[in-house]
Amino acid sequence: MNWGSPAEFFAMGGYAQYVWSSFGVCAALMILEPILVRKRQSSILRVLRRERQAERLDSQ
Amino acid sequence: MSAIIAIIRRDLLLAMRRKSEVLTALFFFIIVVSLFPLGIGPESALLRKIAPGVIWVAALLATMLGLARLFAPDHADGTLEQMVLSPTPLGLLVTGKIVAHWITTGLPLVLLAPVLGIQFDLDTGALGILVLALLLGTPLLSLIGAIGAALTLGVRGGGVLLSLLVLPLYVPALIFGAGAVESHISGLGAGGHLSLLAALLALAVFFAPWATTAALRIALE
Amino acid sequence: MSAIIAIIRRDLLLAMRRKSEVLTALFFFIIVVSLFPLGIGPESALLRKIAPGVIWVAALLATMLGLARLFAPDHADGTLEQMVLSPTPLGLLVTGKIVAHWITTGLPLVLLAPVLGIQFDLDTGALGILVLALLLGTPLLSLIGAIGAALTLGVRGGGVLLSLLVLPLYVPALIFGAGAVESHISGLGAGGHLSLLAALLALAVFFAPWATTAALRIALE
Amino acid sequence: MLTATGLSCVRGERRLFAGLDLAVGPGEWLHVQGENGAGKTSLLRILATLSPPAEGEVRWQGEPVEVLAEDYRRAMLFLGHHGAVKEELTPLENLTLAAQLDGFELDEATALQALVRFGLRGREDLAVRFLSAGQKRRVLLARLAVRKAALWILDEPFTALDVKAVAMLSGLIEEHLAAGGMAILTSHQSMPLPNGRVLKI
Amino acid sequence: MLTATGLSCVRGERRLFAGLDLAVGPGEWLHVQGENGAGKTSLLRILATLSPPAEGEVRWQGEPVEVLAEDYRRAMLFLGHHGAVKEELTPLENLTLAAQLDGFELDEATALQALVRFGLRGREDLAVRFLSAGQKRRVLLARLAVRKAALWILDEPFTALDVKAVAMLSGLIEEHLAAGGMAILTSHQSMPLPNGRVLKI
Amino acid sequence: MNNPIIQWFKYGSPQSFYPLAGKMIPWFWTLAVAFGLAGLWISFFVAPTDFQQGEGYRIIFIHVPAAWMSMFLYIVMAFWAGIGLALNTRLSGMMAQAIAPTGALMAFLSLWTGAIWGKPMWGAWWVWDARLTSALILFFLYIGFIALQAAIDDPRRADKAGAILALVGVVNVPIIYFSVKWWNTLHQGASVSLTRAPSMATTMLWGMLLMALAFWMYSIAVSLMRVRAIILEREAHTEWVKNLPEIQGKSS
Ligand code: HEM
Ligand SMILES: Nc1ncnc2c1ncn2[C@@H]1O[C@H](COP(=O)(O)OP(=O)(O)OP(=O)(O)O)[C@@H](O)[C@H]1O
Ligand SMILES: Nc1ncnc2c1ncn2[C@@H]1O[C@H](COP(=O)(O)OP(=O)(O)OP(=O)(O)O)[C@@H](O)[C@H]1O
Ligand SMILES: [Mg+2]
Ligand SMILES: [Mg+2]
Repeated sequence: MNWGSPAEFFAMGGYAQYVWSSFGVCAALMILEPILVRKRQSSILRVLRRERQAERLDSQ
Repeated sequence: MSAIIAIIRRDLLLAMRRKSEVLTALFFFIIVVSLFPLGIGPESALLRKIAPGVIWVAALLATMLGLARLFAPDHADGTLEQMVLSPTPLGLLVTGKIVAHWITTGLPLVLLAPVLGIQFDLDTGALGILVLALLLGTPLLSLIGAIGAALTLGVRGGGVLLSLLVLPLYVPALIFGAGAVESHISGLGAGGHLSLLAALLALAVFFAPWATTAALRIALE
Repeated sequence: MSAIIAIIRRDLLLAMRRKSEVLTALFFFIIVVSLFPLGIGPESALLRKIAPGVIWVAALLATMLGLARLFAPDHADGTLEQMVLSPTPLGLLVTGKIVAHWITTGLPLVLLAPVLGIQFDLDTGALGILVLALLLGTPLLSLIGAIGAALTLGVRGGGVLLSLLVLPLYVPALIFGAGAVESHISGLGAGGHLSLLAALLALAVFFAPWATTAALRIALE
Repeated sequence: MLTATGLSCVRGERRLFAGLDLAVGPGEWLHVQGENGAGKTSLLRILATLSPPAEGEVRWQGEPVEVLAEDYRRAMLFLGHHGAVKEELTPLENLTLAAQLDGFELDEATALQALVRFGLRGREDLAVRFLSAGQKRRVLLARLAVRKAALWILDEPFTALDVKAVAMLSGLIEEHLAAGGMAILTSHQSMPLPNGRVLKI
Repeated sequence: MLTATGLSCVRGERRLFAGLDLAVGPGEWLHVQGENGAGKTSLLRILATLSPPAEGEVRWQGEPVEVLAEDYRRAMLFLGHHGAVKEELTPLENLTLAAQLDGFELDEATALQALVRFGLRGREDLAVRFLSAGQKRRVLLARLAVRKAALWILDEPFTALDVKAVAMLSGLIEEHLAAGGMAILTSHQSMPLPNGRVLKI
Repeated sequence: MNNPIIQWFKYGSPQSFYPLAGKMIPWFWTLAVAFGLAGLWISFFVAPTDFQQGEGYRIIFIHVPAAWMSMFLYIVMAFWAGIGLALNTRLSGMMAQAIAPTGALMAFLSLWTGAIWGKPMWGAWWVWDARLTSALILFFLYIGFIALQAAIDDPRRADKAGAILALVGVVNVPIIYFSVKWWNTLHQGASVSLTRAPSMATTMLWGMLLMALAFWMYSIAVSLMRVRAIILEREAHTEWVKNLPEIQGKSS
């Protein structure tokens, strides 16, 4: 174990801004990407469901 | 006034439709800037020295490439004829189109320039001056470019002729723009260069839309 | 074979008719090269150092500007359809068009380069290498560029998208081309760079017409 | 009332027509006829102030059109060989934007109605690029239904249209004339409309 | 003999036609009819191998056209909505170069004769850019007179032509059919030619 | 048509792949998270401080996996594109299209983390080093591919044009890589050179490998999710899509 305390951990031996901005951006983008893909999926699903409903209403 | 806004909205809508056009102008800027180190070599002292010049030349070329499409599509499909025939004064419509052109090509360049400056190892102060100079310079490029675009409209080989006409006119913007950053780096202060740039911009704002309108009328005759 | 010659003759005839197009590509080359001293400043030691890089980047941009018009006019007026339908294999016609493109844009650049090199104070040996490198490099640029031109045919925002696709592929040509002159100047000899350039050219001669033809067929589908 | 006196038109070394007089009053229309290359398009462009005549004068309500400028342009609608439609935009957007350029707001309902009238139902939201030759033409013509103008100048409006569309356009022109409008058309086919006069070039 | 079986065409999400069969033999011609946007141009492009059908097959003399490739292209001449003429070149140059692309040499006398036949006397050396809409079209059609092909596929060949030119083109097609040629045309007007069949889409 | 390989690809039709991908996605997510947590634990708590670079070197644990993935994904993308072009299968084009944005993301991450690492190590955000330059060009190639496909409306045409570009790119990536390397090493006096990490301790190697696995699983999971969305968009009007349970409204 390299770290004496959480503060020391977050300080990263003086390299905090570099280490955390790399890891931070990496994590942010890797969380953002699946969310965006999900949104794309659900929006197309929504359109398809609406069309389906309209079709049903039409045929009634 | 509402006609100006309508035409800006229309051009932005068209730009959104052809999203790739705006984005690729940006990437063109990035790529051209990145090509120079490849041609010249990786020594960072040398690169820092040529950085402002390279970024300005690239901005100039990126603006210029988009110019050909400022009036040409409207000309080709007859919309321009309809604009001339429209009751709204042509000058207003033209101003709107120039503003839209700046928003879609000039502004993104300004926002991106600092990133490229970092690649050439410029410091924060120099980056600030670079952005300021581009903020004054890119509208100037759009305004001057519009005259050239109108003059070469429907002319054979228009695209390249356009650059021939416009590039010499861009020289003052280039000299003062790149000069501002250089003289800041060499400790002389950028004030003089920037105010000259601002004066040129003011001149162009009054003069360019008029000249463009006249040129368009000639092109359509 | 006679079809290749016919299409080269046709494209040269068209180029003669639109004389301004060929000339302005040349002037574009000259102007871009001349902009640099304006953007960077007049120190001749610095200029000599960046000369090969700047000339090559300018050659690259000048070639690229003409690319958009390699297939687009033929596409717009339906001639390309007729070419696909012609009994002559499309690959031959495409090769002919690429050759014509090189004759009208690449060759003039090669001939003009020494003059510009003198402006940057290069010596005779370096000028010779510069011309040799361009002689090998410009056909490569035309060949690679043709692929990009075919891929972006009829696509929205084609012109700038084209440069986005093509410029990264131009990087090896740029590096070896500018590198040849630089390593000659620094006394290392240009042989290695030049033979790599020749190898790339040989590769492209076999590969590019095929890829271009495939892309054209897709564009017309 | 549009009148033109002593018009002549020169292209290159060739004089296409000379000493041409014409007049169109409310409710009347003029059918400009002539062989290919006779100068019909050239004449229409002169009347629309898109190019100046070599000699002669065009007057609108008695005033020269150069003097009237905007007032004449507001009263006139010119549709030429060219599409004047944006291939990237949908028919609906094309129509709305054309209206804005002409200085008026077009609400969506009216625009939709005009498009449906021109048989473009189901294509309102498809980029014009995908439309067939005749459908492109219909998008252009839909402007006739939404913009008010006293004088219509139409260059071969029936090109590429099918039989139904031709009938519909004729109907539209007839309405326009009945409401006191004027029209100047070219077409290589004969048109069964009332109050027409033929001008042979 | 051109035969097509079970052709269908899909554009975007829309099925334009399906299960379409057609056959054209020597001396026969087919008039493809349909509303604007019905899919006539799309069908002609499929028959000319410019785009592949979604389903079905096109055969020439019993062989699939993809297999024949060049042999089919040599036997076929397609003229579409587009000009396929270079605006910068003169009619004469356009004609000669088109011939070279098709792989044969055209001597000047024959080319001139074809142009004169299409009423372009005096315009041989004027850049096409300056010609009127109908004259441009005539330059394109002059190819029909110089290139031998067994099958003509013409998309709205009569657009922009005046009465005289229409008669002349009809005459040309009639000659072609009489000599055992085949033709597939679209047009919104009716055409008085013998041996015709109508295909409604 | 009786070729067994073609049969196999026909079986891999969008219709049968869509539910299959749906089932696989949770597994890959689980694996990605598991490897990721293990990798992060090693990178922050097990791996020792580097005696030269201090704690700053820990960026390596995302930098190198991102760089590897950016190159690997390009090859995978080109592979699918080439299959699509050769065998004319619908799914392959969609796969290529689904991989591209993730590949671009990885290329961006390697650039970003590398640039940030460069500041403390070399004193500059960016130097024109061979590896950096070719990574940048790879990023441009991704962007070009995405832009080209976005600019073409007809999806089938977009697939084919993209495939040609990807294949041309695959031929060029090694050429570009070596040319840049040559350019850089032939040139005397690059003021900074990449300080090679000292021979890596085994723990560091383990950390990197675990992180690389995590990135790999992540890429697969996201690409599968995206390909599902693309399938729905492109096949929106086919019967099988209309009959999907999630559209029939049974599941929602
Ligand atoms: C923007 C800057 C950077 C970029 C684009 C970049 C790109 C890359 C690429 C593409 C690789 C994989 C190469 C391969 O496996 O052959 C890599 C690996 C690596 N990079 Fe970077 N890098 C950057 C900055 C840095 C910095 C600043 C350091 C350390 C001081 C560094 C250290 C490493 C190490 C240790 C490896 C793995 C070594 C190996 O696999 O041989 N990188 N980088
Ligand atoms: N520079 C020039 N030199 C000689 N003749 C010219 C020149 N420019 C145009 N022309 C001629 O002027 C005429 C232009 O005619 P215009 O386009 O007005 O014809 P149109 O009546 O509309 O014909 P169409 O029915 O074919 O549309 C053509 O005959 C053309 O050949
Ligand atoms: N992406 C798309 N989505 C939906 N419909 C499309 C798409 N692309 C084309 N279409 C439709 O396909 C049809 C194309 O028809 P085509 O050009 O073959 O018509 P045509 O019969 O030649 O008509 P015209 O008489 O007007 O020339 C049009 O109805 C058009 O709206
Ligand atoms: Mg006309
Ligand atoms: Mg049609």
